[in-house]
Amino acid sequence: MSQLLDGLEIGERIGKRIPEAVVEATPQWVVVHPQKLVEVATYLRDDSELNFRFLSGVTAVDHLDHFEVVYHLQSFSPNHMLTLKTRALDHDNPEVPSLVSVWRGAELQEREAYDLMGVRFAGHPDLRRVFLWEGFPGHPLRKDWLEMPGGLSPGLGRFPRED
Amino acid sequence: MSVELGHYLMVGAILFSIGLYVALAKRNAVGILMGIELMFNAVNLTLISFSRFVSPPTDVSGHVFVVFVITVAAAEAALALALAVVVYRNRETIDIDRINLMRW
Amino acid sequence: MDDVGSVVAFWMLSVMTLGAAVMVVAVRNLIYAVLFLILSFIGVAGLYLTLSADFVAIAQVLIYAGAVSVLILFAVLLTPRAARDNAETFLQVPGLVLATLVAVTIGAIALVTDWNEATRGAFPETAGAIGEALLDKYVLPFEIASVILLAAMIGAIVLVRED
Amino acid sequence: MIFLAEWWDLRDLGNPVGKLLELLGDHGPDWLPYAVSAIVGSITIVVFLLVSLLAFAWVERRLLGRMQARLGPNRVGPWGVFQSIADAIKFVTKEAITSRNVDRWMFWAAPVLVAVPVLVVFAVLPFGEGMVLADLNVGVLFVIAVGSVTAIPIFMAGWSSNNKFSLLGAMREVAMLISYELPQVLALLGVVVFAGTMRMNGIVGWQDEHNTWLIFLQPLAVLIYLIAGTVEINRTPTDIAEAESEIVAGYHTEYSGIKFGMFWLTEYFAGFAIAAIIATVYLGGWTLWGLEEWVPGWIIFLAKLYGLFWLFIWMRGTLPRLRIDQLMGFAWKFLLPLALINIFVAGLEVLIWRENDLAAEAVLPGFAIANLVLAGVLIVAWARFLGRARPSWRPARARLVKELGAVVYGQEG
Amino acid sequence: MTMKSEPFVVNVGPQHPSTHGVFRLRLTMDGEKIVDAEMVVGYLHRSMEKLAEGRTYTQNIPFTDRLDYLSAMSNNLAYCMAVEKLAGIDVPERGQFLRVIMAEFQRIANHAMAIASFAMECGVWFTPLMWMFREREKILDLFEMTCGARLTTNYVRIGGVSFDIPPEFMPAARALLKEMPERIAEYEALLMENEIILARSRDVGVLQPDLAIASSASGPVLRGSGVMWDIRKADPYAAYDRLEFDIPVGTCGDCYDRFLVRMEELRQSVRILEQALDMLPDGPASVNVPLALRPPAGEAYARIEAPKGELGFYLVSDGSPHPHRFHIRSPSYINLTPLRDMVVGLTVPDAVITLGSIDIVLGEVDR
Repeated sequence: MSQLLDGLEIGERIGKRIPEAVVEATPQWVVVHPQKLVEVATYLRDDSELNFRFLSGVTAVDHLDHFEVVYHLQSFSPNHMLTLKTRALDHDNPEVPSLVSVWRGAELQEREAYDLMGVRFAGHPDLRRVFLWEGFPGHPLRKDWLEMPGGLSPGLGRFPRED
Repeated sequence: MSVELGHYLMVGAILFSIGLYVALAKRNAVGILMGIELMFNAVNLTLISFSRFVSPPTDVSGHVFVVFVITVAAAEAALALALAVVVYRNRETIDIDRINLMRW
Repeated sequence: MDDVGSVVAFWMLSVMTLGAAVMVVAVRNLIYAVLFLILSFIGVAGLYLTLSADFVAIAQVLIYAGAVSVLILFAVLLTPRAARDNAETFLQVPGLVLATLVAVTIGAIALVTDWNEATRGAFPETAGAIGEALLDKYVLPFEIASVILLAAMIGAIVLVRED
Repeated sequence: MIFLAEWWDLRDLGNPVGKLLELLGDHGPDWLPYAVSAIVGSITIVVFLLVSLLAFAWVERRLLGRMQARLGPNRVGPWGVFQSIADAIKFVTKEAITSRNVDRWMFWAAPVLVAVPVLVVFAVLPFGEGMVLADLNVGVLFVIAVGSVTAIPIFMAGWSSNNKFSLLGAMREVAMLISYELPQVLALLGVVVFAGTMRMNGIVGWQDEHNTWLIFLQPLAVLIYLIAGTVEINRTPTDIAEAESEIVAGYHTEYSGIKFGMFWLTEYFAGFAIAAIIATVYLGGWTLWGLEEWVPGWIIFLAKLYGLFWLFIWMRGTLPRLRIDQLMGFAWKFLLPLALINIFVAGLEVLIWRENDLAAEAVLPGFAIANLVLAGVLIVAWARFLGRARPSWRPARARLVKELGAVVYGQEG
Repeated sequence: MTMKSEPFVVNVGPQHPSTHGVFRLRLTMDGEKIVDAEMVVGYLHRSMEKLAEGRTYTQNIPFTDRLDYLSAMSNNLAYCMAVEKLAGIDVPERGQFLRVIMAEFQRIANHAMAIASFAMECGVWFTPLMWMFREREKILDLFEMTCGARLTTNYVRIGGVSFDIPPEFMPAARALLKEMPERIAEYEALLMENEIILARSRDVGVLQPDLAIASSASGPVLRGSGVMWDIRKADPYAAYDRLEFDIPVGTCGDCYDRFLVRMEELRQSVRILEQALDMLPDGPASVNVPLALRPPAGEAYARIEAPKGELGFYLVSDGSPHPHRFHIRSPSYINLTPLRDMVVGLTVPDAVITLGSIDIVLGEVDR
């Protein structure tokens, strides 16, 4: 049975290794500071006891005033999970560091989050839109994106074409 | 109206000179090769018509010659095209005007 | 060579052969030129047939139309699109003059000379006779030809080999 | 038996034509019989091909349906027999699209030219005794030469379409045709060595005279020719020139309507042609050990032809497609050496036979057994020699694990 | 070739016979060799995650059918598990077993399709496809019998399943399971020992286990690389902890291994199903859940081993009847991450086979 690790305990361990990294820790998750994110992720991956080699999922959540990027981590041996979060406080121009250098699996998922949520992942090797085409107005999964701006309606003819 | 040896020889002569012109005047190395092939064909045609009209029917020397010519032409074509590829690889052109490796 | 069929066949095939050869000179696109060259080869094969040289005619189709021309097509495709024109060099006019002179000379010789037309009988079956001649009277040239083919093959492979 | 060889004797369809020609020769100008025989022969061949096509377009789909646990066409007419007619009407009436950037002349010429070589092949194939349009004395060579010309219209189609997939398909097809011509020639050469003639009728006559089929004397050559022939007709497992999962439809990607129909029917015609060549050269053509006295020879021939075509359908329903480099490697590394060995052995055998003036009845069965054994040994040995042995550490099935062990992954097992 | 050739861009897709939908692969070629590959998706993007934020939790179940439209049951199951985790709902035992039964039938149907289309990519002319459709059809009949729909089932509901199985389900399911081993043996005879398939798919599209883990591959793609990982074992959901089965893993991580793993999973699914049908307890199949469910504020991530890999739903609730955030971790999409590394250096035919061996469904890639 996969064990969900206690966020408080992990937060403490992270805090010991990388000071000032943990912003908040609850039993369900650990929130780390964006600046320390890559460092924390590398630690979580390489620590022989934690051994989070598998990044299960990356997604972003719009909390109206800030964005939260959620990482679901999985270790194969020992079998446990962890929910890691980081917060981008600037709602208009959210930016967090990319974790592609730590887990290749973040590549497409970060692109998706950028495309739909508009969270910029600094250091991503190929941060482009993936589902929507270049030139699409806005990022539709944001809570403030209610309809196509400027009286546009869906349909390719109204939009700048790809290349 | 009948077809004589002279008719075939004339066709051969015209074909040969077309081939000669192509070989002389074309800019593309592959084009020159095509001219040479045309000339081969003209010669073969002449050989066969001599064999038909001049030599006795039991003698197939003309045909044998043509078989040899075709053989050599095939070998020549393969080599020439290999050369064209090599030249293109080294000089990035097969334009005869610009292949001036051996100029002094 | 008096019957109607032979005469009609000769004129049609001659026109086809020479017309295609002229088109090889005239067309601008090298691929078209190769295709007209093939047509010319087939016309020559037809002329061989009117001369009752069936084996040579088939060999012509097999080797020239089937193999050499395809080789040329491949060579054309191996060159870039820009090099696929069929233009002439500065030798255009001298070449034309020389070719005309050659045609006139050969034609004149062909018409003036008394060719001592001995026989006009058709060969009953050339394939067997050619085979016997190749392995009897012409066995040395035959072997030399095969050596030439081998040498050409090895040479071509060595030339285009990448290393 | 007074009615034999009369014009109503259908055992040889040449009889009525012969009578007609005789009649014309008596009363008309001397070129008329030639012209009429050419026209009658061509029309007969084309009609035969079209009827076979219509029949086999349906038969193939029914057979494939049976192999694939489904029904196949069953709506148009009883058991769907009119399906091919409906398809033909559809081909003709559909729009023949010519896209803007194609090379117009070549694009239109290719589908017309592509059918010519396969039609011409049938001119030298005897459908029955004397039922052959042009009994060339270099028939075998003719068949190969004409087959090699097929590459040109296909190249034209692929190049003129101005489509990358088309060009890739055309290049593949041309490379394939060139490579497989050599094993084809060498396989047919073994037959020529035995029969001592390149005339198709002569080969059939030789088999009839010696009461044997060349398939028994040349088992390896039959196999090589069959494989090389499959390549020529562009059906699975060798349809890499139009491999739909890789290059959409190869050289006929851009074709539609009747132009596509031409390529499609050429594929069938080529299949019939290869089957007819095998039937003539290796399976005794229109002879069946004396049965041709009673059954019309052309029926025997067609039975063999259709039986071989059924083999093609079967292969299509079973085998996956090879990759281009594998297919080329197969021609050069496998078929060509074996064909060379085969022709060497055939020459040796004929030499032994002729030089010692042995009786055919005594020699041929021995040759047949020897060649069969040789073919088996050669194929197995050469395949062993070429084929990389299957890695022994690699299990044939997936490994099964009960629990997620401590060792998470690894290739140690 | 040392020849300076122009780089040649081949667009496989968006409309191409082997992309299973509208998927575009831009291949930059040097001759026949692929030097770069870029995938372009989004042609089927329906913005499901945004749509779901405007509907209630129950109304969202039909959306999940349209994700991986070849395994709707699994998608329903994953979503309902996430909602149950969020709202703290317990599913009765019979419901758990019915979920396992349906999910495993769905796995067989999906793998039949995956193997068949992989074989199609290898160039088999429809025969395996039609053979496997025969069994898939029977499974779809079972679904129809149970819930009236064949593809978009909408069967698993929050708190259980929508209907209990009808009386004729059991004999039909048992008859199917009885003939399945024989059928699987047929497929294996047709495909596994086929020299051409071996030649085409061995050592093609190799995915090293390290890369597979690092790039978040899951399902048969991960297991084909030799990683022993299966969520049914690692994090048992529904009734899997009471059922006995093995996990097939590959050795080399090439296309053939992925194919073998799927083939073996067919057998394992049959094994699971036989046990589950035997063990199916009596009792209610579901609990009553209010139509406008209001889970407490919080978040939940639930995942299952869907036929294509790890299918997860990440739900954030703010206490309203609509999810605040509805995220789908779709295996088809994430399994495409290592695609570029797998196809560079191959030729187009090999790339097509590699893509076929990953087994994507565009409805799930684009969502």
